Amino acid sequence: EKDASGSTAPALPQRQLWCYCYHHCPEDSTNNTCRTDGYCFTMVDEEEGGVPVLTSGCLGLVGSEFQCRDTGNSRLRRSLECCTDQDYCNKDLHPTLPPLKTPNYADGNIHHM
Amino acid sequence: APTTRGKKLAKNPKPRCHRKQLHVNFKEMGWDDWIIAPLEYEAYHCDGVCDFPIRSHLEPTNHAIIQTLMNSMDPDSTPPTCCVPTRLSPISILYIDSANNVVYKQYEDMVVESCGCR
Amino acid sequence: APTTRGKKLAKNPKPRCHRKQLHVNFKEMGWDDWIIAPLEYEAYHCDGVCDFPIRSHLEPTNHAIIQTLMNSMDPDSTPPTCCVPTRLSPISILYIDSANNVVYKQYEDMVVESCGCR
Repeated sequence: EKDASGSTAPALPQRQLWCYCYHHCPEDSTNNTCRTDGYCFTMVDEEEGGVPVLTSGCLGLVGSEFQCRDTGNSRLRRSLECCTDQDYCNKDLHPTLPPLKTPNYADGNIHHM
Repeated sequence: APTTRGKKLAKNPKPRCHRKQLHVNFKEMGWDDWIIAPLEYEAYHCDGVCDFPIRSHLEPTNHAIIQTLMNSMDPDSTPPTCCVPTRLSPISILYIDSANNVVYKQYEDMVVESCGCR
Repeated sequence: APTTRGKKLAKNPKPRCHRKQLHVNFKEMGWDDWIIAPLEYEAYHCDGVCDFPIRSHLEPTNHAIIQTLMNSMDPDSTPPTCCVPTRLSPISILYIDSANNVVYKQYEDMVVESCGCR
Protein backbone atom coordinates (compact mmCIF):
# COMPACT_ATOMS: atom_id res chain seq x y z
CA GLU A 1 0.00 0.00 0.00
CA LYS A 2 1.39 3.41 -0.97
CA ASP A 3 1.01 6.90 0.51
CA ALA A 4 0.89 10.12 -1.54
CA SER A 5 4.62 9.98 -2.22
CA GLY A 6 4.33 6.42 -3.46
CA SER A 7 6.40 5.02 -0.56
CA THR A 8 5.08 1.92 1.19
CA ALA A 9 3.16 3.28 4.19
CA PRO A 10 1.99 1.10 7.15
CA ALA A 11 -1.20 -0.74 6.21
CA LEU A 12 -3.90 1.79 7.10
CA PRO A 13 -7.52 0.81 6.41
CA GLN A 14 -7.86 1.76 2.78
CA ARG A 15 -10.42 4.59 2.69
CA GLN A 16 -12.14 4.69 -0.69
CA LEU A 17 -13.76 7.90 -1.79
CA TRP A 18 -16.64 8.00 -4.27
CA CYS A 19 -16.49 10.78 -6.83
CA TYR A 20 -18.69 12.15 -9.53
CA CYS A 21 -17.13 11.33 -12.87
CA TYR A 22 -17.74 13.02 -16.17
CA HIS A 23 -15.87 12.73 -19.46
CA HIS A 24 -13.52 9.74 -19.31
CA CYS A 25 -14.68 7.50 -16.53
CA PRO A 26 -13.15 4.08 -15.89
CA GLU A 27 -14.50 1.38 -18.21
CA ASP A 28 -16.23 -0.41 -15.31
CA SER A 29 -17.79 2.78 -13.92
CA THR A 30 -21.55 2.97 -13.34
CA ASN A 31 -23.82 6.06 -13.28
CA ASN A 32 -20.91 8.44 -13.80
CA THR A 33 -19.15 7.55 -10.59
CA CYS A 34 -15.68 6.31 -9.73
CA ARG A 35 -13.77 5.37 -6.62
CA THR A 36 -10.28 6.26 -5.47
CA ASP A 37 -7.83 6.10 -2.60
CA GLY A 38 -7.01 9.75 -3.32
CA TYR A 39 -9.06 12.76 -4.41
CA CYS A 40 -12.07 13.79 -6.46
CA PHE A 41 -11.43 16.57 -8.96
CA THR A 42 -13.23 18.93 -11.28
CA MET A 43 -11.36 20.77 -13.99
CA VAL A 44 -12.26 23.32 -16.61
CA ASP A 45 -9.80 23.52 -19.47
CA GLU A 46 -9.64 25.24 -22.80
CA GLU A 47 -9.32 22.76 -25.63
CA GLU A 48 -7.37 23.47 -28.89
CA GLY A 49 -10.26 25.38 -30.42
CA GLY A 50 -10.71 27.52 -27.32
CA VAL A 51 -13.81 25.59 -26.20
CA PRO A 52 -13.90 25.44 -22.38
CA VAL A 53 -14.66 21.88 -21.27
CA LEU A 54 -15.65 20.65 -17.84
CA THR A 55 -14.34 17.25 -16.70
CA SER A 56 -14.39 15.53 -13.35
CA GLY A 57 -13.40 12.25 -11.82
CA CYS A 58 -10.92 10.44 -9.57
CA LEU A 59 -7.23 11.05 -8.92
CA GLY A 60 -5.11 8.46 -7.13
CA LEU A 61 -3.27 9.21 -3.91
CA VAL A 62 0.11 8.63 -5.61
CA GLY A 63 1.12 11.92 -7.22
CA SER A 64 -1.92 13.81 -5.94
CA GLU A 65 0.41 16.46 -4.46
CA PHE A 66 1.59 17.16 -8.00
CA GLN A 67 -1.68 16.78 -9.91
CA CYS A 68 -3.84 18.74 -7.45
CA ARG A 69 -1.31 21.57 -7.37
CA ASP A 70 -1.01 21.49 -11.16
CA THR A 71 1.27 24.07 -12.79
CA GLY A 72 0.15 27.54 -13.62
CA ASN A 73 2.29 27.46 -16.75
CA SER A 74 0.42 25.00 -18.97
CA ARG A 75 0.14 26.10 -22.57
CA LEU A 76 -3.66 25.84 -22.62
CA ARG A 77 -5.62 27.60 -19.91
CA ARG A 78 -7.10 25.33 -17.24
CA SER A 79 -8.10 25.28 -13.62
CA LEU A 80 -8.29 22.12 -11.53
CA GLU A 81 -9.69 21.75 -8.02
CA CYS A 82 -9.43 18.68 -5.76
CA CYS A 83 -11.39 17.64 -2.69
CA THR A 84 -11.49 14.71 -0.35
CA ASP A 85 -13.78 15.71 2.53
CA GLN A 86 -16.78 13.59 1.50
CA ASP A 87 -18.12 11.35 -1.24
CA TYR A 88 -19.02 13.22 -4.46
CA CYS A 89 -17.47 16.43 -3.05
CA ASN A 90 -16.39 17.38 -6.58
CA LYS A 91 -20.00 18.09 -7.48
CA ASP A 92 -19.65 21.33 -5.53
CA LEU A 93 -16.41 22.39 -7.21
CA HIS A 94 -16.80 25.11 -9.85
CA PRO A 95 -13.33 26.08 -11.12
CA THR A 96 -13.12 28.97 -13.57
CA LEU A 97 -10.61 29.50 -16.34
CA PRO A 98 -7.71 31.80 -15.35
CA PRO A 99 -7.54 35.11 -17.22
CA LEU A 100 -5.77 35.16 -20.57
CA LYS A 101 -2.04 35.86 -20.14
CA THR A 102 -1.19 39.15 -21.88
CA PRO A 103 2.01 38.66 -23.88
CA ASN A 104 4.69 40.69 -22.08
CA TYR A 105 6.57 43.21 -24.16
CA ALA A 106 9.26 43.40 -21.47
CA ASP A 107 11.98 43.35 -24.03
CA GLY A 108 10.73 46.81 -25.10
CA ASN A 109 11.56 46.49 -28.77
CA ILE A 110 8.09 47.68 -29.80
CA HIS A 111 8.41 50.83 -31.87
CA HIS A 112 5.41 53.12 -31.71
CA MET A 113 5.03 54.80 -35.12
CA ALA B 1 -18.52 29.37 -20.25
CA PRO B 2 -19.27 25.74 -19.30
CA THR B 3 -22.31 25.35 -17.07
CA THR B 4 -23.00 22.28 -14.99
CA ARG B 5 -26.38 21.85 -16.70
CA GLY B 6 -25.59 22.29 -20.37
CA LYS B 7 -21.97 21.17 -20.22
CA LYS B 8 -20.08 22.08 -23.34
CA LEU B 9 -18.73 18.88 -24.89
CA ALA B 10 -15.42 18.98 -26.73
CA LYS B 11 -16.38 18.29 -30.33
CA ASN B 12 -14.39 15.13 -30.89
CA PRO B 13 -12.60 14.35 -27.66
CA LYS B 14 -9.54 12.19 -28.44
CA PRO B 15 -10.18 8.76 -26.86
CA ARG B 16 -8.24 8.50 -23.65
CA CYS B 17 -6.10 5.57 -22.66
CA HIS B 18 -8.21 2.43 -22.59
CA ARG B 19 -8.15 -1.27 -23.41
CA LYS B 20 -9.06 -2.28 -26.96
CA GLN B 21 -9.51 -5.62 -28.67
CA LEU B 22 -6.59 -7.36 -30.37
CA HIS B 23 -7.52 -10.74 -31.78
CA VAL B 24 -4.46 -12.95 -32.22
CA ASN B 25 -4.68 -15.74 -34.82
CA PHE B 26 -1.71 -18.11 -34.60
CA LYS B 27 -2.76 -19.75 -37.91
CA GLU B 28 -2.49 -16.40 -39.72
CA MET B 29 0.93 -15.98 -38.13
CA GLY B 30 1.89 -19.34 -39.64
CA TRP B 31 2.31 -20.98 -36.25
CA ASP B 32 -0.19 -23.78 -36.73
CA ASP B 33 2.75 -26.01 -37.54
CA TRP B 34 3.81 -26.04 -33.88
CA ILE B 35 0.83 -24.70 -31.91
CA ILE B 36 -2.00 -27.21 -31.44
CA ALA B 37 -4.35 -25.09 -29.28
CA PRO B 38 -5.62 -22.50 -28.93
CA LEU B 39 -5.15 -21.36 -32.55
CA GLU B 40 -6.52 -17.92 -31.64
CA TYR B 41 -7.19 -15.85 -28.53
CA GLU B 42 -8.15 -12.32 -27.43
CA ALA B 43 -4.99 -10.50 -26.28
CA TYR B 44 -6.35 -6.91 -26.14
CA HIS B 45 -4.00 -3.91 -26.37
CA CYS B 46 -3.83 -0.39 -24.99
CA ASP B 47 -4.48 2.76 -26.96
CA GLY B 48 -5.47 6.39 -26.43
CA VAL B 49 -4.06 9.60 -25.08
CA CYS B 50 -2.62 10.24 -21.64
CA ASP B 51 -3.42 13.83 -20.84
CA PHE B 52 -3.69 15.87 -17.65
CA PRO B 53 -4.90 14.97 -15.12
CA ILE B 54 -4.18 11.24 -15.28
CA ARG B 55 -7.16 9.52 -13.67
CA SER B 56 -6.69 7.09 -10.81
CA HIS B 57 -7.72 4.01 -12.81
CA LEU B 58 -4.71 4.63 -15.11
CA GLU B 59 -2.40 4.23 -12.10
CA PRO B 60 0.22 6.84 -13.05
CA THR B 61 3.65 6.82 -11.42
CA ASN B 62 4.99 10.08 -10.00
CA HIS B 63 7.27 10.27 -13.05
CA ALA B 64 4.32 9.88 -15.44
CA ILE B 65 2.51 12.74 -13.68
CA ILE B 66 5.57 15.02 -13.82
CA GLN B 67 6.14 14.20 -17.52
CA THR B 68 2.46 14.85 -18.29
CA LEU B 69 2.63 18.24 -16.53
CA MET B 70 5.76 19.15 -18.50
CA ASN B 71 4.15 18.04 -21.75
CA SER B 72 1.23 20.36 -21.03
CA MET B 73 3.68 23.20 -20.47
CA ASP B 74 5.73 22.58 -23.63
CA PRO B 75 4.43 19.79 -25.90
CA ASP B 76 7.33 20.30 -28.32
CA SER B 77 10.06 19.57 -25.81
CA THR B 78 8.43 16.84 -23.72
CA PRO B 79 6.39 14.01 -25.23
CA PRO B 80 3.24 12.79 -23.47
CA THR B 81 3.33 9.57 -21.51
CA CYS B 82 2.21 6.40 -23.22
CA CYS B 83 -0.83 4.14 -22.73
CA VAL B 84 0.52 0.66 -22.00
CA PRO B 85 -0.54 -2.54 -20.26
CA THR B 86 -0.24 -2.32 -16.48
CA ARG B 87 -1.73 -5.71 -15.63
CA LEU B 88 -1.42 -8.87 -17.77
CA SER B 89 -2.55 -12.45 -17.39
CA PRO B 90 -1.24 -15.77 -18.77
CA ILE B 91 -2.69 -18.30 -21.19
CA SER B 92 -1.76 -21.97 -21.58
CA ILE B 93 -0.73 -23.34 -24.97
CA LEU B 94 -0.58 -26.94 -26.21
CA TYR B 95 2.23 -27.27 -28.71
CA ILE B 96 4.77 -29.62 -30.28
CA ASP B 97 8.34 -28.91 -29.17
CA SER B 98 11.50 -29.32 -31.20
CA ALA B 99 11.89 -32.94 -29.95
CA ASN B 100 8.38 -33.66 -31.23
CA ASN B 101 6.88 -33.91 -27.74
CA VAL B 102 3.44 -32.54 -27.09
CA VAL B 103 3.78 -29.94 -24.35
CA TYR B 104 1.18 -27.97 -22.37
CA LYS B 105 2.75 -24.83 -20.97
CA GLN B 106 1.57 -21.58 -19.32
CA TYR B 107 2.87 -18.43 -21.03
CA GLU B 108 2.97 -15.39 -18.75
CA ASP B 109 1.78 -11.87 -19.71
CA MET B 110 -0.23 -12.82 -22.80
CA VAL B 111 -3.53 -10.97 -22.15
CA VAL B 112 -3.96 -7.30 -21.18
CA GLU B 113 -6.13 -6.92 -18.09
CA SER B 114 -5.71 -3.17 -17.62
CA CYS B 115 -3.98 -0.19 -19.18
CA GLY B 116 -2.28 2.85 -17.70
CA CYS B 117 -0.11 5.87 -18.46
CA ARG B 118 3.61 5.48 -17.97
CA ALA C 1 20.67 -7.97 -50.95
CA PRO C 2 22.51 -7.28 -47.70
CA THR C 3 26.03 -8.73 -47.69
CA THR C 4 28.10 -9.21 -44.57
CA ARG C 5 30.93 -7.06 -46.03
CA GLY C 6 29.15 -3.95 -47.35
CA LYS C 7 26.19 -3.92 -45.00
CA LYS C 8 23.37 -1.74 -46.35
CA LEU C 9 22.60 0.92 -43.66
CA ALA C 10 19.07 2.35 -43.55
CA LYS C 11 19.39 6.03 -44.58
CA ASN C 12 18.08 7.62 -41.37
CA PRO C 13 17.19 4.82 -38.99
CA LYS C 14 14.59 6.02 -36.49
CA PRO C 15 16.19 5.94 -33.02
CA ARG C 16 15.13 2.89 -31.09
CA CYS C 17 13.68 2.93 -27.62
CA HIS C 18 16.19 4.51 -25.26
CA ARG C 19 16.48 6.80 -22.26
CA LYS C 20 16.70 10.53 -22.94
CA GLN C 21 17.22 13.55 -20.74
CA LEU C 22 14.26 15.37 -19.16
CA HIS C 23 15.33 18.19 -16.89
CA VAL C 24 12.59 19.05 -14.40
CA ASN C 25 12.58 22.57 -12.97
CA PHE C 26 10.11 22.93 -10.09
CA LYS C 27 10.56 26.73 -10.15
CA GLU C 28 9.41 26.89 -13.78
CA MET C 29 6.43 24.77 -12.79
CA GLY C 30 5.60 27.40 -10.18
CA TRP C 31 6.25 25.05 -7.28
CA ASP C 32 8.96 27.02 -5.50
CA ASP C 33 6.21 28.24 -3.17
CA TRP C 34 6.06 24.81 -1.53
CA ILE C 35 9.19 22.92 -2.60
CA ILE C 36 12.37 23.99 -0.80
CA ALA C 37 14.83 21.54 -2.36
CA PRO C 38 15.77 20.32 -4.83
CA LEU C 39 14.33 22.98 -7.16
CA GLU C 40 15.40 20.97 -10.20
CA TYR C 41 16.46 17.42 -11.00
CA GLU C 42 17.14 15.08 -13.95
CA ALA C 43 14.10 12.80 -14.42
CA TYR C 44 14.94 11.36 -17.88
CA HIS C 45 12.20 9.94 -20.10
CA CYS C 46 11.83 7.19 -22.67
CA ASP C 47 11.55 7.73 -26.40
CA GLY C 48 12.09 5.86 -29.66
CA VAL C 49 10.56 3.09 -31.70
CA CYS C 50 9.86 -0.47 -30.64
CA ASP C 51 10.32 -2.55 -33.76
CA PHE C 52 10.92 -6.24 -34.45
CA PRO C 53 12.82 -7.93 -32.98
CA ILE C 54 12.64 -6.27 -29.54
CA ARG C 55 16.13 -6.53 -28.05
CA SER C 56 16.66 -8.20 -24.71
CA HIS C 57 17.68 -5.02 -22.89
CA LEU C 58 14.17 -3.64 -23.63
CA GLU C 59 12.72 -6.52 -21.61
CA PRO C 60 9.58 -7.14 -23.70
CA THR C 61 6.67 -9.10 -22.26
CA ASN C 62 5.18 -11.97 -24.29
CA HIS C 63 2.29 -9.63 -25.10
CA ALA C 64 4.66 -6.94 -26.37
CA ILE C 65 6.37 -9.47 -28.65
CA ILE C 66 3.05 -10.74 -30.04
CA GLN C 67 1.80 -7.16 -30.59
CA THR C 68 5.04 -6.21 -32.33
CA LEU C 69 4.76 -9.21 -34.64
CA MET C 70 1.17 -8.31 -35.48
CA ASN C 71 2.16 -4.70 -36.09
CA SER C 72 4.79 -5.89 -38.56
CA MET C 73 2.12 -8.00 -40.30
CA ASP C 74 -0.48 -5.19 -40.49
CA PRO C 75 0.63 -1.79 -39.15
CA ASP C 76 -2.80 -0.26 -39.84
CA SER C 77 -4.70 -2.63 -37.60
CA THR C 78 -2.24 -3.06 -34.78
CA PRO C 79 -0.19 -0.19 -33.30
CA PRO C 80 3.44 -0.79 -32.28
CA THR C 81 4.29 -1.22 -28.63
CA CYS C 82 5.45 1.83 -26.71
CA CYS C 83 8.80 2.79 -25.19
CA VAL C 84 8.18 3.42 -21.49
CA PRO C 85 10.07 3.38 -18.20
CA THR C 86 10.61 -0.14 -16.87
CA ARG C 87 12.75 0.75 -13.85
CA LEU C 88 12.44 3.94 -11.78
CA SER C 89 14.13 5.29 -8.67
CA PRO C 90 13.01 7.72 -5.95
CA ILE C 91 14.18 11.18 -4.94
CA SER C 92 13.68 12.94 -1.60
CA ILE C 93 12.07 16.36 -1.47
CA LEU C 94 12.16 19.00 1.30
CA TYR C 95 8.91 20.93 1.23
CA ILE C 96 6.40 22.92 3.26
CA ASP C 97 3.10 21.08 3.80
CA SER C 98 -0.39 22.54 4.08
CA ALA C 99 0.03 22.89 7.85
CA ASN C 100 3.23 24.89 7.28
CA ASN C 101 5.50 22.13 8.53
CA VAL C 102 8.83 21.53 6.83
CA VAL C 103 8.78 17.92 5.65
CA TYR C 104 11.48 15.75 4.07
CA LYS C 105 9.85 12.90 2.15
CA GLN C 106 10.96 10.24 -0.35
CA TYR C 107 8.91 10.23 -3.54
CA GLU C 108 8.92 6.90 -5.35
CA ASP C 109 9.34 6.45 -9.13
CA MET C 110 10.66 9.92 -9.93
CA VAL C 111 13.73 9.07 -12.07
CA VAL C 112 13.84 6.72 -15.07
CA GLU C 113 16.59 4.12 -14.71
CA SER C 114 15.75 2.03 -17.78
CA CYS C 115 13.28 1.92 -20.66
CA GLY C 116 11.54 -0.95 -22.40
CA CYS C 117 8.85 -1.86 -24.92
CA ARG C 118 5.40 -2.69 -23.55
